[in-house]
Amino acid sequence: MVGERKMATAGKIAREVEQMQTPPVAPEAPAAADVRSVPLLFEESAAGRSGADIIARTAGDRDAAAILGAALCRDDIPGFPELSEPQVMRHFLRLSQLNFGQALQFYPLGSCTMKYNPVLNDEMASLTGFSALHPMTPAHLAAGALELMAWLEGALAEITGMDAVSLHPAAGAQGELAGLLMMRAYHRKRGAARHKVIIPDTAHGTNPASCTLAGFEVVVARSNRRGFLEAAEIRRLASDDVAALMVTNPNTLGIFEPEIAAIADVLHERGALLYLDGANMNALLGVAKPGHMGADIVQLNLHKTFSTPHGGGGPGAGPVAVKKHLAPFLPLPRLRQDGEAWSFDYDRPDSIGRLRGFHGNFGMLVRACSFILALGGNGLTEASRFAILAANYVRTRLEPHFPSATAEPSMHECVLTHDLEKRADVNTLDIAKRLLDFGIHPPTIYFPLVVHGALMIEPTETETRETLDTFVNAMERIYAEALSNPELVRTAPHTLWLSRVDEAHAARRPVLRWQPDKE
Amino acid sequence: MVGERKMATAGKIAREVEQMQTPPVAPEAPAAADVRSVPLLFEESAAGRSGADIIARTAGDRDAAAILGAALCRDDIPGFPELSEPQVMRHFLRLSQLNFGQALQFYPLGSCTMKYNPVLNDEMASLTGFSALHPMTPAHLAAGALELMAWLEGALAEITGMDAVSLHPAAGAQGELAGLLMMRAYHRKRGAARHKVIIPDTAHGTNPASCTLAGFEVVVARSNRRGFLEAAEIRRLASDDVAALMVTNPNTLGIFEPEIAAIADVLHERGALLYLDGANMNALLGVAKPGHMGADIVQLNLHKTFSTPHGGGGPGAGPVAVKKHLAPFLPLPRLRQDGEAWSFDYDRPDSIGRLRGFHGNFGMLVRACSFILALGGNGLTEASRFAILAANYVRTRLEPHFPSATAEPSMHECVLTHDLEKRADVNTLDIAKRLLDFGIHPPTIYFPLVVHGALMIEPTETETRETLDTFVNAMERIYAEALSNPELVRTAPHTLWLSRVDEAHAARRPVLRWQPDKE
Amino acid sequence: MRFFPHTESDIRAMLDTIGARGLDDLIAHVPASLRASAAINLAPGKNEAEIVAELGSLAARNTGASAFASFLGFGAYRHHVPAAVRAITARAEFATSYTPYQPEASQGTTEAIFEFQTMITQLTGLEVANASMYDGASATAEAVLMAHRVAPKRKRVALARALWPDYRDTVRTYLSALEHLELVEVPFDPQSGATDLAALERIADDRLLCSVIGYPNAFGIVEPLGEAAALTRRAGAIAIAVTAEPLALGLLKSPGELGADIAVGEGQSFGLAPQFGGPGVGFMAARMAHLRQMPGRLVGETHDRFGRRAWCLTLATREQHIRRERATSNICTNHSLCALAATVYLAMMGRRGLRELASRNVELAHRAAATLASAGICARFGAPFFNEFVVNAGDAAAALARAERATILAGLALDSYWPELGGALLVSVTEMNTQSEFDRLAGALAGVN
Amino acid sequence: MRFFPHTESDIRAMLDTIGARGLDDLIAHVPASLRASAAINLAPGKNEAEIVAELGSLAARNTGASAFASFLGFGAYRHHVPAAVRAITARAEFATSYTPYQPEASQGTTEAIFEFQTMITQLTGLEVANASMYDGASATAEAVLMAHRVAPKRKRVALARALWPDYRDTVRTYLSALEHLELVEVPFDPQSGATDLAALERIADDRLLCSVIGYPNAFGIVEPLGEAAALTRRAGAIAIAVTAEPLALGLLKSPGELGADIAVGEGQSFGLAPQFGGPGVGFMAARMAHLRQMPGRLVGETHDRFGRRAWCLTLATREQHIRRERATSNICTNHSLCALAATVYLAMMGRRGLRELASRNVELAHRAAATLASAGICARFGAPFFNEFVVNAGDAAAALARAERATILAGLALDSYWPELGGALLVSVTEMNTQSEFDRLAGALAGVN
Ligand SMILES: Cc1ncc(COP(=O)(O)O)c(C=O)c1O
Ligand SMILES: Cc1ncc(COP(=O)(O)O)c(C=O)c1O
Repeated sequence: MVGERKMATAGKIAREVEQMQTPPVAPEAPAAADVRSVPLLFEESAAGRSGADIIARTAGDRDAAAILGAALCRDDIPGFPELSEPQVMRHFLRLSQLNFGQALQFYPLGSCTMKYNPVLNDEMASLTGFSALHPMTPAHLAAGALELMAWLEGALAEITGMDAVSLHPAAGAQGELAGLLMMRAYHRKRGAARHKVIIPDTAHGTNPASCTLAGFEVVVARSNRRGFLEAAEIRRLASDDVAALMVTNPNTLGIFEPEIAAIADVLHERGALLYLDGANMNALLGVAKPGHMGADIVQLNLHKTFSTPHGGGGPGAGPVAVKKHLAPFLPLPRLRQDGEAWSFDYDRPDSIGRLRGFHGNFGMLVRACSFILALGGNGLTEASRFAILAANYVRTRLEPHFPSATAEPSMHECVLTHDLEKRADVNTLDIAKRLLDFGIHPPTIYFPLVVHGALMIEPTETETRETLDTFVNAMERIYAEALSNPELVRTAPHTLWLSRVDEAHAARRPVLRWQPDKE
Repeated sequence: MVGERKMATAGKIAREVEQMQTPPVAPEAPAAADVRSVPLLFEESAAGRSGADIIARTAGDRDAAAILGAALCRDDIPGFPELSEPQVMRHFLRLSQLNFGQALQFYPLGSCTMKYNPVLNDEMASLTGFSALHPMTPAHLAAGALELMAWLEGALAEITGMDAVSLHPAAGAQGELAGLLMMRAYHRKRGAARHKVIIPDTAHGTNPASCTLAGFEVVVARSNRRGFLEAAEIRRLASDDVAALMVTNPNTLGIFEPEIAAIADVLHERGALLYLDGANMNALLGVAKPGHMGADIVQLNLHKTFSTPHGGGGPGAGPVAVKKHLAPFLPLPRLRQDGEAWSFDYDRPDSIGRLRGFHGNFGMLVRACSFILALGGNGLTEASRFAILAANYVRTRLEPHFPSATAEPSMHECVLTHDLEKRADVNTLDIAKRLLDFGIHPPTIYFPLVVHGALMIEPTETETRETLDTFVNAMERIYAEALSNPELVRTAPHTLWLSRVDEAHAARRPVLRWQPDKE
Repeated sequence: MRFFPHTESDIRAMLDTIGARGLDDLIAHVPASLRASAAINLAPGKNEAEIVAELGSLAARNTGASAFASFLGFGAYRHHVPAAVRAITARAEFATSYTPYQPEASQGTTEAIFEFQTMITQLTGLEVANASMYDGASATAEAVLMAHRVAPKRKRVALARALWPDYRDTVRTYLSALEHLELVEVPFDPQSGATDLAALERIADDRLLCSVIGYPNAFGIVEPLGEAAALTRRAGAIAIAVTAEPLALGLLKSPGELGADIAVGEGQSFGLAPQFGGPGVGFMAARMAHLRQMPGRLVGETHDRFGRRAWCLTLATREQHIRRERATSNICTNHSLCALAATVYLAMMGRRGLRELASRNVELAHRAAATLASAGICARFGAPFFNEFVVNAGDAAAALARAERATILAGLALDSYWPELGGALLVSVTEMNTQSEFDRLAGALAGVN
Repeated sequence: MRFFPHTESDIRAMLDTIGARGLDDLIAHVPASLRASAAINLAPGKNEAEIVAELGSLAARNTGASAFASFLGFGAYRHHVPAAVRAITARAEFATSYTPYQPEASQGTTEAIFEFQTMITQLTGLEVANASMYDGASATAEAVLMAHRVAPKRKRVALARALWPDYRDTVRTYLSALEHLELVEVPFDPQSGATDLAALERIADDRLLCSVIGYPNAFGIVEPLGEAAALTRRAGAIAIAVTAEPLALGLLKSPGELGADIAVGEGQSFGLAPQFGGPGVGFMAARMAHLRQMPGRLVGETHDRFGRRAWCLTLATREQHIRRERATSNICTNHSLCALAATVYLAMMGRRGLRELASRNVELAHRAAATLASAGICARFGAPFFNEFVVNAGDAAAALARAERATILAGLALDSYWPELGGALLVSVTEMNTQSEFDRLAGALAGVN
């Protein structure tokens, strides 16, 4: 009977969407825009206001300018903000309400794993013992932090089936760079520099970009019609100058690379390595370990699989995990245990060195620990299964109007296409913008590049079936609108305070800062 | 030049308001409503969901029902919510966005002192040493909390010019009750029970309600045409059966009671007391101390003058301050100092006793301390002067269309009227609702009762001049609209996701809870 | 000052508009004698870092807050507060709004209160609940006043002696002006610790206005509420159940089901930290028949001009701002944000979790009692208890001191509240306590450590 | 599990829709060998209270976080963080959104980043700033790579030896694949502690790609950036200024004004707690002429269909998701929420406050230096410094140990980074330090306590 009630609710939501009033095609700019828009800090400033009360100078102290000499000092910071504390608070609180966020809206942004971010994690990271800890604190006075890092390295090794982990990289792309540089060092150490890295045509943009940065030439492997890599293709490309294959698994079509093990063998026979981009690890928890697929290197995105908040574009963390033979090359510093006590080890001659300051994005590491503790081995395993369930449910329900780009079963995300461009001159961007009118953040669009007009949908394990149904209903509704009233979709969004933003204009005549004279 | 820029900005905002699109008179229900409305928790539930993971029963423990006997236990809580943690978070985060709040919108709610609430205050209250402190903790293990309370009592005594303070009452109205019961005890102690309390016709509703609760009969004093109380009127009413006059100063018209000292003399001659409702203390900081006006009792609203957040309707705190002769009657417990150490004193034979559990709304007391420390003596003094400046600025600017209900100078708030009811059949409620379309929370309306269609405006000291100008421009705009397009105002709001709410309907057929069968 | 936006030129321009020369012109009409002596003699304003240092050191001196294993209860309980509660109550939209007089700008608050009201009726088994009261003690006093409005002819209020002293004192204070009312204390059975039903029966006649019984009572004992309510109602009086540990309502039969007419209590256990005793949140539920006599705010369901569901404050004609001296109560500001905390907490716990947590509390408390008993510290009372119980500690003061030296707050000595309970100690157990703490407690009380 | 909404009936219904019998059907296509060995051997899930206990005890073991008077700096600084910064960055709308690909749903983030970019240009005196980098060290490496794109023919990178070792190592790592580039270290003058301009001049020829100078440098010294930049630019090379203590930019002449072409640095001082070293936020500013070679995201001003001002990501053609292997950088996720924290912090401090705070840091640091000098602990270098300085501590290790016993973290021994600086101690002072701490420090270092 409660079951029924839930069904009823799901139905209700569906009906609501059905019954939504169709917004006018080109509505008058609503007054709401004037009310909700927020002037820039600089425009809200007035001479003499400040949100800070600095401790007054102690009697006898000479003024800083006098100490340093006026020649070294600036007179002023022209145009810098001058607001009271209440103004600053109101400014940013009002700005916040102009954002969609996973905590408030369904946010199925493919490849980004927008799962629920437990608020407890942020509280844990803000414990004084963690947040106020200076990075140069002697190890014996930071024992808890070092132990936490050691524990997390171990947990990630267990989850990925790898031998050693470095928590050093700041994000996935930096994890990639670390991995590629290790690969480079590894081959040189073995006396044979290699200059090429194979990357499938489905790869995320950071993969080729990282290769260039690491001094490798990119060789593109074509995935087959079914959307995955064949061992044959790798065999064809794997020359002696190939250092590695860099592949995402599940790949960016959301499908598991079925020949991954064979591919690993091919590579290893040729003395090449397998780099596995672990950004899609949310499909693999308790399902398959990269280490068992023959991966030599894998980076993880803690801000995806391990729930650290995306923060409007970071900060994240991109730990890199490797097999034994690559461990000596891991970035500095490494953790070392003497008896009970942990400390940092800088004496690693083969290490590629460091890619950033200090010891990694520790604040994010605390959050990931809190998440892993909350789920535990059992919860992590459930997580991937529920994520896969959600993706396949959405895919199946949308199949009639938005067919999958591949016939292969989906893992944690699905990539769909549509025929609305042909049928109604409505493109994927239009669909994405119209979704905003339903209070839903659009999926990733136009990626992977191999799929025309792709809609890449990753619902994650923390969304209810009711929410997925609401999304499906909205998509179907939009499909119908595109045929009955295409202009409505082409000009979306209509119900936000702001209508469609002209991105081309921004690039044509870049205005990248506020300037007084502009006023 | 920055000065100019600020002027420019102020002008800009004014212009923006001018240029606001006039929303359609009776717009279609926008789809936004369907998107922004939030189903009830009960409607989002599904059997088996939970946001809690309870520690599993320890082996060997008997089940609670077995321990207590099934006869004492219920089987279930029918209809109780069943949601996952992410659902709960999304539910309340989305609900929060349906509220206006002082931190986000101008909120000139008269008599409520909606000033900025510093976020630091909440952090201070949440320090483990305060938040986790159990009320039954032995005094020597709660020394910091007791000292904080003692310090606050002293600070409030200094601010009000009174002799003794109790932090016990939970809110202003309970402070009133405490004061009136003390008055009652005081007169009995002196052998002469008195049964009447004089209250001006401008009084806040809690004043008469508290009198009844304290067993007093209310005698209404009429304020004169100019809006204040004359000593003559009090002399006329102050019989030997009159226990006291209960007056708010500044009164609810926002004007200072000029004859307050003479009135106090009249009362004291008659053996009666002066109770001063200190809810409007935000006008008096460093301007005039109730104690010096001859007040015998005054309650303070920490959630008004001292910035503790209003919380959608509390919690607040209503400390009561008295002169020496009333100190013995203060509520229990009192603070006692032995040497350095503070403790609670319950041995006060003349005390009226307690009006609530434990020692007051301590969490709010911490916030008020943080606020008083931040402003200091100088800041508190500035606060009232800036609050008075803002009120008079708004009053002067609005005078042409919204004349003041009184010719007397305003203190921290002003009460305005208008002729739109006669001229355009647009009433004060309509004006209030239309203000919502401008992103402004309406003032207090229809209060004080002595002013027909009153608009009671309290801008407080923390709002910028630009914000006051925006408000004034909106009010003028609405005045014009009422004449040119009255229906637009009568049917406001138009730009919120929800249109005007039918309050009468709610009272006609009260639905005060959700019930399964309703679904 | 960082909170004030007023620049010199702002002040000047505003004064010009008003037509004043200086700020003091604006208060020139306030009698000079008052202004002359109005200076506030307090230290100058401090910045954030200074405030953090000052209040932080005060907080640090409350060593009882964290440095001890605690068994303190007696109306305030130590339960885990989920992070979600803090995250939601910290939302500026909730924290910095006021009483939702303008429903169009307050649907967040009104919908949440409607949910609070609903969950309180579900927990209490009654038909209507209000938007919140200050706390459990004042809610109890308001319940008696409400009963008085329902049955104005009756004069005798029966208060269980096993109620919390704070609650009894608060009722006494609130009623002190109603001299025609008589407070009668109903004793508890010294063996069972439950209210003496025979004693209640003796006064259950047509003079009886209401009975007020703890559920559970101040000793943690699950009172025979059903029988007490039956006796009360048979006499035509109003049965009031008072709950200070509302977690118990997740497991025990609801007061409504047992025949209570009014259920009141303290909601602090639902997502609020102890905070040295406040703010908590009072709740009150009753039968629909008594709706018009209920104090406090009520949120009701309605719709907007386009028929969309909405919520708003309703039935305000009972309240002070409309009814003034004839209002059902003088309450205005209530404890809305605390009610929101409770709403978030209960939503997190949910139908299953709340019952499980209540059960864990019962199980742990009984394990603690067993541990103490096996150390020779025996229970004082025989009746079933929820998560607190009374033991004989011999010299209670000495036992508490021993425990404190072992960094344990062992509980509360009851003799200062009930002289007849010399040597009695109230021990409160929640899910925050562990078996190792029970062992340490037993050792300390038994004096073997 | 509390984060998962899926009920039995949900799972069943969803599987039916898909046409699968069980969850494992959905992964049946994953090779069995992989599935068979995929079990994750970690403890079962914990509830909130258990996690708080576990991580709380780890945090408590970091006694260096709060129990000591600290003089640690060296690229991470202890400044007061206003409560407003925490309140804003905790907003779910900011924290749980991602890169603002959909501007209509991201105006909060895009407008704040636009403000961040603007304030970075104001502080650095340059024309364009990006949306953030990971941190100061990686931003420095990216700056060198950017310079390389601007002047691809030049091969020699001059790194000041007085830069932070982490920064130098990071540059080395990022450049390790570009074997045709040569890293040259520019020594510092042992007397002044400032970079040796003569040495820079010697390599300032047409082979020079760029110079990288700290401002202030790793010793806290205000480098002669103007001269260094002039030398560099005279050679047709690119002058890069690196700032790890950005508070200095509130008081010192801006890098742009002094002739730097690129200014990069670490923004942690602006509203971010030390957090054991991360996350902080890297910033980068440059001249408009070099815009197209800049790495990272950029937010630009534009308008919506109705001409209303709006902001969006722009010039993405430089970035990996468009340009792929020819992108200006591989950076994707940056440190946006940290940039927001800095934006809130700078807005709170403001035009006047930032300068005042910087001045206080200078004044206090010099008072500390004077206090130490009068105790015989003398400064190692002669050049002007901001809020850190180097002293001769004799046996640095012993001095640090003495200080630690007096609950002081006296600073950092520099000899492990610069062997030539035996006995040198870097002492960092902020507005969080007090005169009494200076006195205790002097006592401890001088060994008189
Ligand atoms: C498949 C894939 N690889 C790599 C990345 C790069 O990770 P990050 O953005 O943390 O640098 C992402 C995330 O955008 C991704 O989706
Ligand atoms: C003048 C006046 N007196 C008394 C009160 C009652 O205070 P509280 O709401 O805190 O009970 C108020 C606040 O509403 C008020 O404005």
